[in-house]
Amino acid sequence: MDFSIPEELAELERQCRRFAEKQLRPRQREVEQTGELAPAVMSAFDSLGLSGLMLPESLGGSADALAAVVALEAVAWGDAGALMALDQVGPAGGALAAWQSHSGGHSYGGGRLVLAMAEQTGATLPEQPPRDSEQPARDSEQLTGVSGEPAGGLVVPYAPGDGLPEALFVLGSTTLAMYPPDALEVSSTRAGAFDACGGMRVEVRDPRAAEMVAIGPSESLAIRARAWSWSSAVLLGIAQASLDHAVAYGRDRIVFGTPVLGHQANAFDLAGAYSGVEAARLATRSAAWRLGMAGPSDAAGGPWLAGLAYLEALRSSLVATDLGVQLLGGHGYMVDEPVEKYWREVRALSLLWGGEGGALDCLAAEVLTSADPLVVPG
Amino acid sequence: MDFSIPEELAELERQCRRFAEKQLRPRQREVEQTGELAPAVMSAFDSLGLSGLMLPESLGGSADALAAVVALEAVAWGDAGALMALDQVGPAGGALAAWQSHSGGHSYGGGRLVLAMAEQTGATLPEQPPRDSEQPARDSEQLTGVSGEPAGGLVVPYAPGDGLPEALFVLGSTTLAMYPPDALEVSSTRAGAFDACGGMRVEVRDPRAAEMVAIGPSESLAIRARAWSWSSAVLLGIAQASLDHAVAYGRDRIVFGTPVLGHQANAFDLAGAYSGVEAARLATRSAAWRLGMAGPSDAAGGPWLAGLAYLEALRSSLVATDLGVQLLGGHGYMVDEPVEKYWREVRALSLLWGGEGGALDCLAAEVLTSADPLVVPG
Amino acid sequence: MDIQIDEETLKAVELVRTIGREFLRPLGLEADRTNRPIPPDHPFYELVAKSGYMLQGLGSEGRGSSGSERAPAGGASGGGSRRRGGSRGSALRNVLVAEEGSYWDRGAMVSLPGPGLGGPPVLRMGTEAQRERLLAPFRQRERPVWAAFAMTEPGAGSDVARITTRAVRDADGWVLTGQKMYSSNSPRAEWVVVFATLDPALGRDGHRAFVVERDTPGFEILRVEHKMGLRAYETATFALDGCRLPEESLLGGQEYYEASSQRGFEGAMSSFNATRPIIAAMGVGIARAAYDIAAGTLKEDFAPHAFHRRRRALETLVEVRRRIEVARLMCMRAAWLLDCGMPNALEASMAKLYAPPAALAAVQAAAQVLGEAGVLRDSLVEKLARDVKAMDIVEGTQQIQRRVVSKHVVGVLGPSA
Amino acid sequence: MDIQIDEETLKAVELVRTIGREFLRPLGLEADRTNRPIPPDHPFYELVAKSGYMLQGLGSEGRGSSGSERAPAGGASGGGSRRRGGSRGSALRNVLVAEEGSYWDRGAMVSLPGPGLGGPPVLRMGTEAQRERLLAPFRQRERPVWAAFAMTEPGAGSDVARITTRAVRDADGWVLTGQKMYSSNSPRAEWVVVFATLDPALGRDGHRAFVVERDTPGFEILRVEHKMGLRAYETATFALDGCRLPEESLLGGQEYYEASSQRGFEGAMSSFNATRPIIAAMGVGIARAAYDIAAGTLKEDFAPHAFHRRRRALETLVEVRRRIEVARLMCMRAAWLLDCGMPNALEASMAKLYAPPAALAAVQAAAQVLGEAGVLRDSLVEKLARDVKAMDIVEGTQQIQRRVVSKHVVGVLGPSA
Repeated sequence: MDFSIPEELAELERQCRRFAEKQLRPRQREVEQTGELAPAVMSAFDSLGLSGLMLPESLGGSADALAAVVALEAVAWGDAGALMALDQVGPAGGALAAWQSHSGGHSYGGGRLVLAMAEQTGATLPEQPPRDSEQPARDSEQLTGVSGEPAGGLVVPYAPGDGLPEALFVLGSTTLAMYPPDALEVSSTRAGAFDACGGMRVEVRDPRAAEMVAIGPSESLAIRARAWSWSSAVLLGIAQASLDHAVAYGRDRIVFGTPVLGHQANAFDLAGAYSGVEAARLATRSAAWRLGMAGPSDAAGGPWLAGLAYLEALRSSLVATDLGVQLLGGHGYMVDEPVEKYWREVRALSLLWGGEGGALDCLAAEVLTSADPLVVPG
Repeated sequence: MDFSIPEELAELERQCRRFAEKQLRPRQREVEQTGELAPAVMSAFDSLGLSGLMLPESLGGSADALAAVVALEAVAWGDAGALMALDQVGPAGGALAAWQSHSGGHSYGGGRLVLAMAEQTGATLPEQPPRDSEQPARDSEQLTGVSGEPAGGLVVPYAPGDGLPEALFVLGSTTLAMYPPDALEVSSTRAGAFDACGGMRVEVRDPRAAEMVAIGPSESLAIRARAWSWSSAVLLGIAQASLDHAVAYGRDRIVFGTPVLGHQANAFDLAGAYSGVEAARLATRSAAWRLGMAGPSDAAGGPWLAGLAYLEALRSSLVATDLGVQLLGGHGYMVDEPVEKYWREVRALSLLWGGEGGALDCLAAEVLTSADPLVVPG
Repeated sequence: MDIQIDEETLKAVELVRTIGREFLRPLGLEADRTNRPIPPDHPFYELVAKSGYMLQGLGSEGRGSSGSERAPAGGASGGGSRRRGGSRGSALRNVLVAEEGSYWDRGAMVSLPGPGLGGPPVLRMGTEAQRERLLAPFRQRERPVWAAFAMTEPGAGSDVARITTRAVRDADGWVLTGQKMYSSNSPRAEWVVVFATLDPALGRDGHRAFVVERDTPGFEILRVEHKMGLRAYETATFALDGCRLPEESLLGGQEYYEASSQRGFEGAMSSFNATRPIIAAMGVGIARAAYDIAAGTLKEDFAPHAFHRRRRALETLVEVRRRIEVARLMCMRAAWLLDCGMPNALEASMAKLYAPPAALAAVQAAAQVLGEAGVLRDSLVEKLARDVKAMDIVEGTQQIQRRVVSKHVVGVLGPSA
Repeated sequence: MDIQIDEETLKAVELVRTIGREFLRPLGLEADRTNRPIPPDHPFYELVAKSGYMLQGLGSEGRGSSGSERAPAGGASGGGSRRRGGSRGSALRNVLVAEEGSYWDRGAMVSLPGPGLGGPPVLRMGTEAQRERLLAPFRQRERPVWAAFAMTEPGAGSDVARITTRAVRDADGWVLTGQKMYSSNSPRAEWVVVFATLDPALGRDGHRAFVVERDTPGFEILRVEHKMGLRAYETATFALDGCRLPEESLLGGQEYYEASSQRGFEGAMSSFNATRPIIAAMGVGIARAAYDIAAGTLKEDFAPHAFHRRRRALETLVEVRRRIEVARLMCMRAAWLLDCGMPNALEASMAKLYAPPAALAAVQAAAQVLGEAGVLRDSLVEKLARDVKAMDIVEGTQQIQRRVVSKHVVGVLGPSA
């Protein structure tokens, strides 16, 4: 048993935190307004090597899920919006790895990867991929639904300057579809929370260009689990930033003759929010460790725990960022304070990649068969 | 617009409260242990005339939903367990009224009425009743499931001394079934929370004895609404009793040098619980007023609002009774204090007559068509 | 008991609905996109002024029809008939109009010309002459006119008793010095009701209310806030740099404050009894807008919802409706009490405690029904979430309301209750 | 990082599982039905004593294998190797054993013979001679032996610093006078660790811990509580009516308290670092029992669940599992820190803050899956709900844990933080 993180990972965390503190945090408002990141920031981010943590070994990465969540949280603490613009692989890491292992021979050029959950796009993927990949996939045509309806609109936090994504993955329960750049069309939009990176609406111009591979349900879950892990880490980074700011503010600011956090009810609320974030962090890291212990279709409960951790991270980050605004009162609503940005970011992030509903769908299908990972069943 | 209750109803409320304070509250532990109610208490209850408020006019009652919720809450404040033993009509009032109007000619002898929701019994009622009532109803045989499985066991808070119920109503979405006493078998059990009245397990001995009438979906909802109203009022009476006790205790008891409720976090929690109960009470009374404005299958939104009020009452009474125990600390867990009884009662009551899930089922079916009762749609 | 809404109120709501659909929503969306308030010379405001809407919220007294009657103790906004359900009561109407306006756009609603939050203190505390003079421009219906209210200071947010803006009396009248913040519409206001203190050491006893007119030398808008949402109107910080005011700028005159020592503070506090239910109702309106979008999706668009997802969405909508309908009842009751001239401070705080968090939860639940589309900056739900958050802050956070409620229910027992 | 549980711990859990299925659950149910604790002469307890289980929770030191080593500052229950994941650490094992025992029956689990909550202070504060003498009966494995712990007083619940039980020293030793309540197993205990004060005016400086043996004149059980649940063991109030104790009854001897002024108080407080994660884990065990019942219903019994009801039940179970698995991680981490000799007060409080309310929510959610059947007194879920509620009270309510957490995160800023 060991709940500590290894020293080399602790060092990576400190590096990421320094980057977040020096390069991201001071410019977060500026970046949000201009939507532009300085080249120096981009190269400093690259030198942290985060993408290597998310890429599979076949692409020269280490696919180190635990290192990824630790690093991502530290960077997101500085500016989650900027992180989303900087991180080209993002939650699609698991999809890329699965694609690699099934399709073979496909390389990755380092560009933007986009992941969509089939059920959120309004698309129905075939239960098994067509045998002949030349034959136009009947069901893939429905992927035009990806872009048509506002309710099914596919929005990705995404730097407009990036141009076309290198690939769009659409994840179904037994199928993973990949759309190459020339099948796609992108248009700029504004993803409310992520003004730092803007937002792109990605549309499928040519649904027949979809390539598909058959994956098992447990592999589909494992791909989702990588996305959950990614989201959890980013949510927790934002939540912690909000709590840290509220603590600093609440220690100094006097209201009714006492610092804001000298009022017991406020201090108790903070204690609850802080514990909630800690619980979610512990679960997120434990799940990532489990993910790292197993292969893509894993039996050790990593994806299952990642899903539970994601729900925990979602709820606790909503609470923490709301409290962050609330403790600042009117100031919390103004763009002069970062807490309003944290508030927006968590709420937007909570809706992406299937959100709470998508997680519940997947987990409900697993719950009766998933073993309690810690105690042998009686 | 008038949010006050009429003076004659306020007088009834005072009478019920006096009865609760003098006859029920002082003996609540004794009654819970012995399961017996003094004859004087029973006749004092009868003289309040509550059953008249729940019976339809065809049976000499006034079916006054608003008066019923006001009176029930006041009595439940004194001892909800005793109320459940005393109130022979209870949540089945709506079912009896509907049965009367459809079957005609059936009289009510003043005995115990039992209401069960079909989906909770494991029984499937026919969508329409069999044309020939002599013909054994195919589907009614499944009502044996009522008693067989623990998960579908039909438990009613019920005084064992009562003997057989006068009728068991089973409510489906388009059918109301009635079982006469000779089709039933009762066995004593202990309904955890309601030690005051014990509990009866009612089993259907002869499923073929079921008589059925066809009702419309909106009538089915209206019958449920009466049960929701009944539950809401009782839940709120218990919740208020718990808050009242916690306030009295928390004003006097010193902890860390200050009264329990002098600690801001406790006082704030209490404020939240108090407001929650107030909100649920307002909704419950408003819904009851609406129910009183309409016939059994009503278009004025009474049943819909009653369902929403029920959800509100459920949640707020769970919060209020948990806080009641929590503010008393270790004392709250001991039977010397009434708050542990309140805690149990609300939790047991929250599972009966379909509980939260049953309400969500019904309301989800209505939500897209129910008009906003207060503002004309745009 | 009778929770039916009277015809006259429904008509007022209907009018707002028309204005809302045609103007408030599109103007509010544009202000959000451009991050600029609706300009004061927008032709829409002319229209509003001419329609008589500026008198909305002032009650019969404010409208000038019964100027000799004084508002009773509990009634901040006139009327004050003890008759239950009295049609002269305007608090109920204000609440439902606020809900409907906010359904379309809460920011644009607040930007509308009229006395705004400055109205209640003038009606409640002002002398007859002050009421006549200050409300006249609104009665004239000639051009859009705004008034404003200023209590909050950079150093004292929720803690109203700690204001430090100084009022010094001399032979010629008064001199005001200090800063006020979070004052809505003040950059375009004809006059602003400013709460100041004779001496911070006096605490609540020192509070006085003044009317500062727009061209007073030393009155200067220092900054307009950049807000997370609600961008259709200006929220400003202004300076009072030795503003010299005439004797008659003291709201209510000297005699008003002689009646009891804390009358100035009480004047400010009692206006909460009218405004808290209104802010709460605005939350309800915003939640209702989010509900309609989510419900619309489920009504029209079956395709992307598998049965169980559709079912879950419907259950989510049930919870949204629960919050909306219960919150509205809380708001209506608080307003009804005010209209009856009955104490409503507890009910006003409970409405304000219940409704905004419920409305926020409702908007977020609606966003979940929409899924990823709820993230878009040009999705209305995304904007509603940013707008509704403010309802849990203005006129007292939920934390402040809990103080009020616990004080009523428990009393003051501890060092910090 | 490594969250796998070692084989030895899993074996200990396995043993409890066997005992639990065969004895704890049936005995616990019977005690609940009859409202009588399991009698001390029950043959099951003989078996437990002979099995060596009474040493469970004492660590290697308590077991007598390395009696010369002193527990380090952070480690209340012995072991204390700084080695990460050190197998000698017993806190982790105690937490998982407590979870498993409570899965079967938390009341029966607590009723088991052994030093109970009296063990940690003896190990931590006691002199070598005291440890030897007091723990010997447990090592002998001859007959069931209980010990107990007493801190709470009728006048001071959560507020431990305010105890008034008086310890007066004279030539012959000590005289203790006062009352203690909520002391588990004290009616059958061989000895009870009693916290008393030299003088209430000294506050925390005056605290001293004593060992009171069962036949001491003046020690008298006044009442056994009637509890909502957890009826398998006795929770008692006892009097210390001028109890004369020998000099050596002072836990740790005089020199222990000379090291720092608040050492007595600290001794009591630091035992929370071991016990809070245990109580939290007991909540997890109870929640897991409720989960298994609800999941079993869904696995076996499809009939009464329409598709959407079944689906909702499955989603409910997801939330139950989330709470169980996250809470368990919180408990394990707090215990692991203790085993490593690292500070864990914050983590222990966070586990105790998170787990019991989560466990209560989990039990209620499971009851909802069962529906009306969950109401029955003879339904296990009904009992589990009553049992689990206590976990949010003993060893500090969630309110107390919030005090601890906010003190760590924010510091002490106000009059009541």
